Amino acid sequence: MESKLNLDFDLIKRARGASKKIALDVQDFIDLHTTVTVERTIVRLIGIDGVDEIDTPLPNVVVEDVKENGGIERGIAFWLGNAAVYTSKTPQEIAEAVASGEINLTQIPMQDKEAIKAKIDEWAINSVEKIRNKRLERENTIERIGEGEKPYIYVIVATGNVYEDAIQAQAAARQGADIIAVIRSTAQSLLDYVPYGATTEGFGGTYATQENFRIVRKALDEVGEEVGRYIRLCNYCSGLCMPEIAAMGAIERLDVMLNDALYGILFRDINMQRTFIDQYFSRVINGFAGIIINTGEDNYLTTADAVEEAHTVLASQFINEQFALFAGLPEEQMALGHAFEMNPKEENGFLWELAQAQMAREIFYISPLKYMPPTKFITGDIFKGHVQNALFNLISIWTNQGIQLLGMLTEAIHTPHLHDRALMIENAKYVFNNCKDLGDEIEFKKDGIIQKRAQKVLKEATELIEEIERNGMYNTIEQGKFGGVKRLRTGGKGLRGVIKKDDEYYNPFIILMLRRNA
Amino acid sequence: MESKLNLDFDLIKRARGASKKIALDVQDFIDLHTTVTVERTIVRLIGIDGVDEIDTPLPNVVVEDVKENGGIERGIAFWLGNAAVYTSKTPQEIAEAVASGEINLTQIPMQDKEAIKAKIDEWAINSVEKIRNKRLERENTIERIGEGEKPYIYVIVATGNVYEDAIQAQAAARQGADIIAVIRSTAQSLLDYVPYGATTEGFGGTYATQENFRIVRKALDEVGEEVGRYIRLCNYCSGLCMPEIAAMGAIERLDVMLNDALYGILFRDINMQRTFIDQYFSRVINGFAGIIINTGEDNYLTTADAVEEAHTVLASQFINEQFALFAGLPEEQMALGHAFEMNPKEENGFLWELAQAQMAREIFYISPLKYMPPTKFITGDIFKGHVQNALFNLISIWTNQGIQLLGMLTEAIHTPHLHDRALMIENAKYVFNNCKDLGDEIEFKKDGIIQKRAQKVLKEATELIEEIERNGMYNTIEQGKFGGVKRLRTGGKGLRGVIKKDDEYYNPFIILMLRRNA
Amino acid sequence: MPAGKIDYSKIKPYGDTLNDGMTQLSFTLPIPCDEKGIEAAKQLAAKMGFEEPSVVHAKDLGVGYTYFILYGKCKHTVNYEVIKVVKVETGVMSRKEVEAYILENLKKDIVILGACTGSDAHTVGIDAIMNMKGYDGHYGLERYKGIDALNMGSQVENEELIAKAIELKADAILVSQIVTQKDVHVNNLTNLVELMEAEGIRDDIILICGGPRINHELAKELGYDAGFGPGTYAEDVASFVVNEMVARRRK
Amino acid sequence: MPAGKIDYSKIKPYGDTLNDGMTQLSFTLPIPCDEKGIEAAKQLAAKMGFEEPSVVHAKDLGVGYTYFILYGKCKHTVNYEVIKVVKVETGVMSRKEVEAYILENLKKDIVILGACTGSDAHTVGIDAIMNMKGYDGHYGLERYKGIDALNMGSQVENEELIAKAIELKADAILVSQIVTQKDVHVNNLTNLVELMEAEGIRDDIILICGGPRINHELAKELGYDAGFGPGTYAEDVASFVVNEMVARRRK
Ligand code: B12
Ligand code: B12
Ligand SMILES: Cc1ncc(COP(=O)(O)O)c(C=O)c1O
Ligand SMILES: Cc1ncc(COP(=O)(O)O)c(C=O)c1O
Repeated sequence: MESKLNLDFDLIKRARGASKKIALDVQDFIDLHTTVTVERTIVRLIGIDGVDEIDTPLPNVVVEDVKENGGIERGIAFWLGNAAVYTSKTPQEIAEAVASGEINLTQIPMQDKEAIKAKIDEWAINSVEKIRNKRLERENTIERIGEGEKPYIYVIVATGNVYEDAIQAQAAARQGADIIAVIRSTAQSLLDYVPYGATTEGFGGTYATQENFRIVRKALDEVGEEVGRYIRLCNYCSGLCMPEIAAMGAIERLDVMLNDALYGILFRDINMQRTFIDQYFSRVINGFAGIIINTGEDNYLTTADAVEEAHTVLASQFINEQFALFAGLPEEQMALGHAFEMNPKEENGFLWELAQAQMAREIFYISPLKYMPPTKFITGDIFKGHVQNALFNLISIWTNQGIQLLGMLTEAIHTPHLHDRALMIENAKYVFNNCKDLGDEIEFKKDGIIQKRAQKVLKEATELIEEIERNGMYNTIEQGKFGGVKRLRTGGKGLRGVIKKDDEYYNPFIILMLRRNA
Repeated sequence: MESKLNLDFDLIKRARGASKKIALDVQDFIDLHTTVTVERTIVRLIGIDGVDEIDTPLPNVVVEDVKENGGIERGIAFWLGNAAVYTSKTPQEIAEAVASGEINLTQIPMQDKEAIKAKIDEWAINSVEKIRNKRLERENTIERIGEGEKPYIYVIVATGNVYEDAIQAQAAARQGADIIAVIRSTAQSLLDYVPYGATTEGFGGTYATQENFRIVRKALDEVGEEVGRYIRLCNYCSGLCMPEIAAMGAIERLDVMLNDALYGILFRDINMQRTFIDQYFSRVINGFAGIIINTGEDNYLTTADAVEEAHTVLASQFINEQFALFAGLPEEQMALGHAFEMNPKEENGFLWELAQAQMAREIFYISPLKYMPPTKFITGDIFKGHVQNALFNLISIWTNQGIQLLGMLTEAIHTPHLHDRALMIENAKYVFNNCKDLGDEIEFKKDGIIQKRAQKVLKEATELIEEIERNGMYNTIEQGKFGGVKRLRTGGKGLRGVIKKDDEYYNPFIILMLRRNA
Repeated sequence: MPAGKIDYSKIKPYGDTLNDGMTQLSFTLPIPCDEKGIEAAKQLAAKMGFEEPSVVHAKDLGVGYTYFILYGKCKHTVNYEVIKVVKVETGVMSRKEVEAYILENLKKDIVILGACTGSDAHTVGIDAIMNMKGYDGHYGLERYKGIDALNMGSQVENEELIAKAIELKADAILVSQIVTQKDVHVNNLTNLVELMEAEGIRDDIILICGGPRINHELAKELGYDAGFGPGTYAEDVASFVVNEMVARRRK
Repeated sequence: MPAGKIDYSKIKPYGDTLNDGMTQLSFTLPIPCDEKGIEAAKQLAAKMGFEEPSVVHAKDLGVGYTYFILYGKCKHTVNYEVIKVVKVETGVMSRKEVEAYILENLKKDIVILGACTGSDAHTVGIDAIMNMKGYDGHYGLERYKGIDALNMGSQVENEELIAKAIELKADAILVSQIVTQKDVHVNNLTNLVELMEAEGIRDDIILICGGPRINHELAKELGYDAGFGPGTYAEDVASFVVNEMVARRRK
């Protein structure tokens, strides 16, 4: 592909190289550790679900049992395998027995190691096979009924009530949406467990639970058949239960997941060690399940200035790309985030946004980039907001973005109402169709404002990445380079859930999933 | 200037050449005729104003008097001059005497021809000098306080009450408008006289009267000083009183006039012979007074299809340009009309609109093109309408249009409310500033959709013009080539007001005004 | 619908939860843009019956007046169950069906006269109904076999229209009114009925009006036989006319 | 104003003529998109007090519900003359003036603690008030000489905040609440007051809240000393705090 922006491909190469080293550095740390949620994820994948009588999810019960008794360093799989060999119970039965106090996992007599491993692998292969079938189910459905054109139209529902969400999600699909994200209830990301069952009360969103996933998935499958387009379901796999939600999503055939450690670190004050470890496993799962991940770089511009800090977005995308590659997640599933967040008062701001969107497109030319709408400078003036969103939509079709998260005219007021989505979908569809082939038609003046802007951002990003390479990822975050937010390596939530693996630690899923054709 | 559209300059030359012949053909006819309103215009310019006791304007009284008594072929100036030499009265006194029945102009004994001519020329020079001063007043004010940047933001007020209009006009100027058009009351164009005095009751607009012009002019001068921008006032000089309104506007320092015979023919069913004659004199006056004229080609697309009939707009612009040049109206004052009127459902419609706007810009590179908003496809969905207008604004700044008539989100509902204008000005200002230098930055792909569209429209327009050259203007209109509307040469309103001049006919203003430095 | 059962006797606006009442509104008040102005806007919304009215945007309009955008929760409800709408009840036939119906039931060509009356110059609407080429892929009345359609165009005076109707022995008159400011359309339409009554021809002719602000109910009130709004096609009108003619003959 | 005199005891919306009442509104009703639905929308608008309600747009939302855009003429009026707004009455000093005022009148450094509480993670607002760099060219409290400002950031539990206030002997607490769904801000703010009262420290500390849906009136109702909405700068808050401290000392 020829660069319309006259970008320096050597710089891009340098940035990628340095990013790889940065990610590798963190990956070395990751490989030595596990976390409580990683272990709970294994529990879930092995087939344990449900809650105890005081509503604690069984995966938490099981992992806590081992953790309290000092065995978690070996990995939960080992203990479950051991119990299974000894008791011949199914995983679910074992978990229920733990919950009722009947069994104490670390107290069970040690069984033959080979037998334990065989048991674990049997479960794991079974589980992985199920997920693979889900993936095939998706691919076959798309093959059969088709899907929307790119940019996919992505909207959110956020009623707090999963049944109301399901209806609104169907309505949105009929209105023209391709991806429906069910926003989570405020602060679910800070919970160190995943709520259970269908829920009808949330604040600014609906709890991510496996049952809720199922309910909305079903609603979207139905409406997809009706409208003749596969409708993708999206949720959030960030926060303290990152990999568990990935597993739940893989099982329930979600299609898209917000999945980014940096978001949690900066905007939810989650401990960085914890979330990097969690992210790795969650991305392995997402990658294998064919789920597209959305990264959260767009959020930086809600706290930092979009004109001045554009290069931090690009730098973070480069690094996120490498993290994802390590987790076996292909570029096709990497919806790297960026955003249209400049002050609308900026003279020629549109040119700069255009430059940056085109730049992201050219640098990550396989990724279905996730383009985020103006939010910070949307005000109560819904009419102005509608125009801001129109320009945003225009850039998206012009620069061939993959996923268009629609901006809402009521962004400054409330989570979207039913008709807000309809108005915004109408806005996007109009612009996309009316300007369909603009990107093909237009060239940028050599060394003009647009080319120079992109070149400048790329240069600054490369410099920042090389600086991070020198200083390390942790120090960089401690210095507040991303989003202007400073976080300490040992600060934030969830550090206590980080566990150093012992020599015999075993997580069967990583290898199975990385070996994609298992 | 280099063409971004790769337009064929030979075609443009051919189109201009043929248009000149078409206009010349009509001009030959014009030169042999006058009309009742042309004569009334002379009466007004000579200094007669007011109404008789039954509210008939004195210019009508005077011209009727001569017409009924069979002397109008010689031109009203002659009879007034004759009366003045004989009675030593001022023109106003003579008119009042006619109104009271005291004088019958054609009955006054013939005076010395030289003396009559001298009297007429004295009046005319005096009058022309006054208009020239008005023009200088405008130029000086702009020099002193400045003016808005192009595209000028043009909005309409249409309350029906001139005092309410004045307030709304001031509000619009403060909101950021550069040109305020006071829409006329429905069907004023069909009146064969100009109402008198300040008016407070109109339908869908306010009567164009000299007093109303004065009231709004004053309000805009005040607000112009306040906001530090000269605010232009616009009205309509079309219909059965075209040249009279031009004269009134010249005297009251209006700055912009809608002025187009074809509009009246097609959309008001005004007789074509009549209005071509009227148009000529009105353009002579507008040209001399430094008034920018707006032509009405945009209207074609309200009855004809914007995709299929785009070339008729261009053809008409070419012809209108030649008519204007014959009347001594320089290109700087020719705001040729075109419009953004394609169905928003059109795939790539934006590209075609863009192509056409750029094409108009390149062909009429001196003209401050008047770009008209979407109207036909604006619905009651005000939110969608706001986005349609945003795309329209974008093309305007991109292709460097001169005058941007803002589209209204409530176009399908009512004439603009106070806040409708504010919302649309906000829309335009945002887009203009945010996309300021887009035009400079962007090139179009060689032989792409955009270039080809423009080339096609130019080619079709040239062919149409050459066809008109062969068939003549009148036949072309009779065939319904413009706006899909057919009008007969002897049909429509006002034919009775056309008068063949006799050999001694004299209109002192044409020569004085054409000789610009008189 | 699992998310709550709709009580059709008490319908309320819906934002994202049944009966939350969420409504958006905007208006200008002739008062300054400040805290007091915002309070006035809220009080006005409260009078309209909005709970928790919230001014989300206030903008000075440059003349001491202020534009407000508000959201609020509507307290009122509407009983949907008892709503009756006055609408054209005859079904719509296709052009071919209309043509066959005329041949079979009326056994003569019918004459339909159309015009955009008064000072109104908006012909696109009446053209859409009458002209050969029609509108949106639906042919106009001129194309119908068995219908003699004459479109008089724009700015036709009521007197002129009546004279023509008498001259041609029109079976139906179609009047288009687009401009509605100061209710000019109502006055103009009423005036036509009065003139026709004065001429004694009102009952002999099917009288129909149309335009973007016209509906059947309004038309009936004004003394017309039918009224048609936005999105009307020739076949809607033709179907009504031929059905009505047959119905009248039967009487 | 020649176009009509405004009667401030009876303020009405203005479209293009004084007192024309013109208002735009939009809402969704859980009913189908047809003539009957349009009629229901009009009836609802009539209940709100709109004359001549006109549905200019109706759109099916894909779930059997319909979105309506309407215009109507509002019948209600508001008496502007008697409107009183509860607002922060102390004037606003510049940063320099505040600094001088502290030096002169308080003669000690004052301690201000800020946080975005509960599950709310929106720090931009409280940062705008407190952080060194401030907002929109207005420096934040951290930059003020004589003010010891500590911004605890986001998601701070009320208990945590109170503990810190006691530890630092805070003179004022600033609470930011951005998320307002299901009135979570009201609950959260109320809870803080209750906890402070339980601890017996409510009267010792100036308690202030802020956010896009906060205003002084609401804050007072909830038991706060002041409340600040959109567009607040550090100096607004600082001025209030120092004035209030001096006023309390005088008591
Ligand atoms: C095109 C247009 C023009 C063209 C008209 C060209 C022409 N020959 O028709 C031109 C440029 C000349 C024009 C001029 C003016 N216009 Co104009 N115009 C419009 C516009 C953009 C579109 C109207 C249209 O063609 N719609 C498409 C047709 C197909 O729809 P329709 O008319 O509703 O018809 C359908 C139905 O209503 C129905 N129907 C209609 N008539 C009939 C009759 C019968 C018997 C039946 C059965 C059905 C039927 O069937 C049709 C097909 O479904 C509207 C704005 C808008 N977007 O609606 C303004 C608008 C109608 N115009 C307006 C005004 C004020 C004017 C002027 C008076 C302004 C002025 N003061 O100078 C002038 C003067 C004209 C005059 N005296 O009438 C206002 C009217 C405001 C109001 N509510 O009163 C509007 C709404 C714009 C605005 N916001 O100000 N206009
Ligand atoms: C930026 C942003 C975010 C960022 C926040 C980053 C950060 N560290 O702050 C991120 C991306 C993390 C985010 C996340 C979410 N957000 Co958010 N977000 C916004 C956004 C776009 C802008 C807010 C902002 O920064 N405004 C700029 C500041 C300067 O204005 P301000 O906060 O009003 O502050 C001023 C005044 O109010 C006042 N002030 C504020 N606080 C205080 C305190 C005191 C003491 C004083 C004196 C004054 C004062 O002074 C300030 C300066 O003048 C708004 C939409 C919008 N355009 O408003 C949505 C918005 C606030 N978010 C919303 C939601 C729902 C969320 C989520 C909960 C969604 C979810 N379910 O996942 C999440 C989770 C966060 C959480 N639990 O709180 C909703 C809230 C809806 C509602 N009314 O309840 C909004 C309105 C968007 C929407 N339409 O849905 N968000
Ligand atoms: C990557 C990522 N994860 C998660 C979230 C939201 O997460 P939470 O549920 O923590 O609010 C966002 C918000 O935009 C995000 O960008
Ligand atoms: C050239 C021209 N003249 C006049 C008018 C309006 O004239 P009237 O007053 O006849 O409606 C228009 C309307 O757009 C126009 O384009």
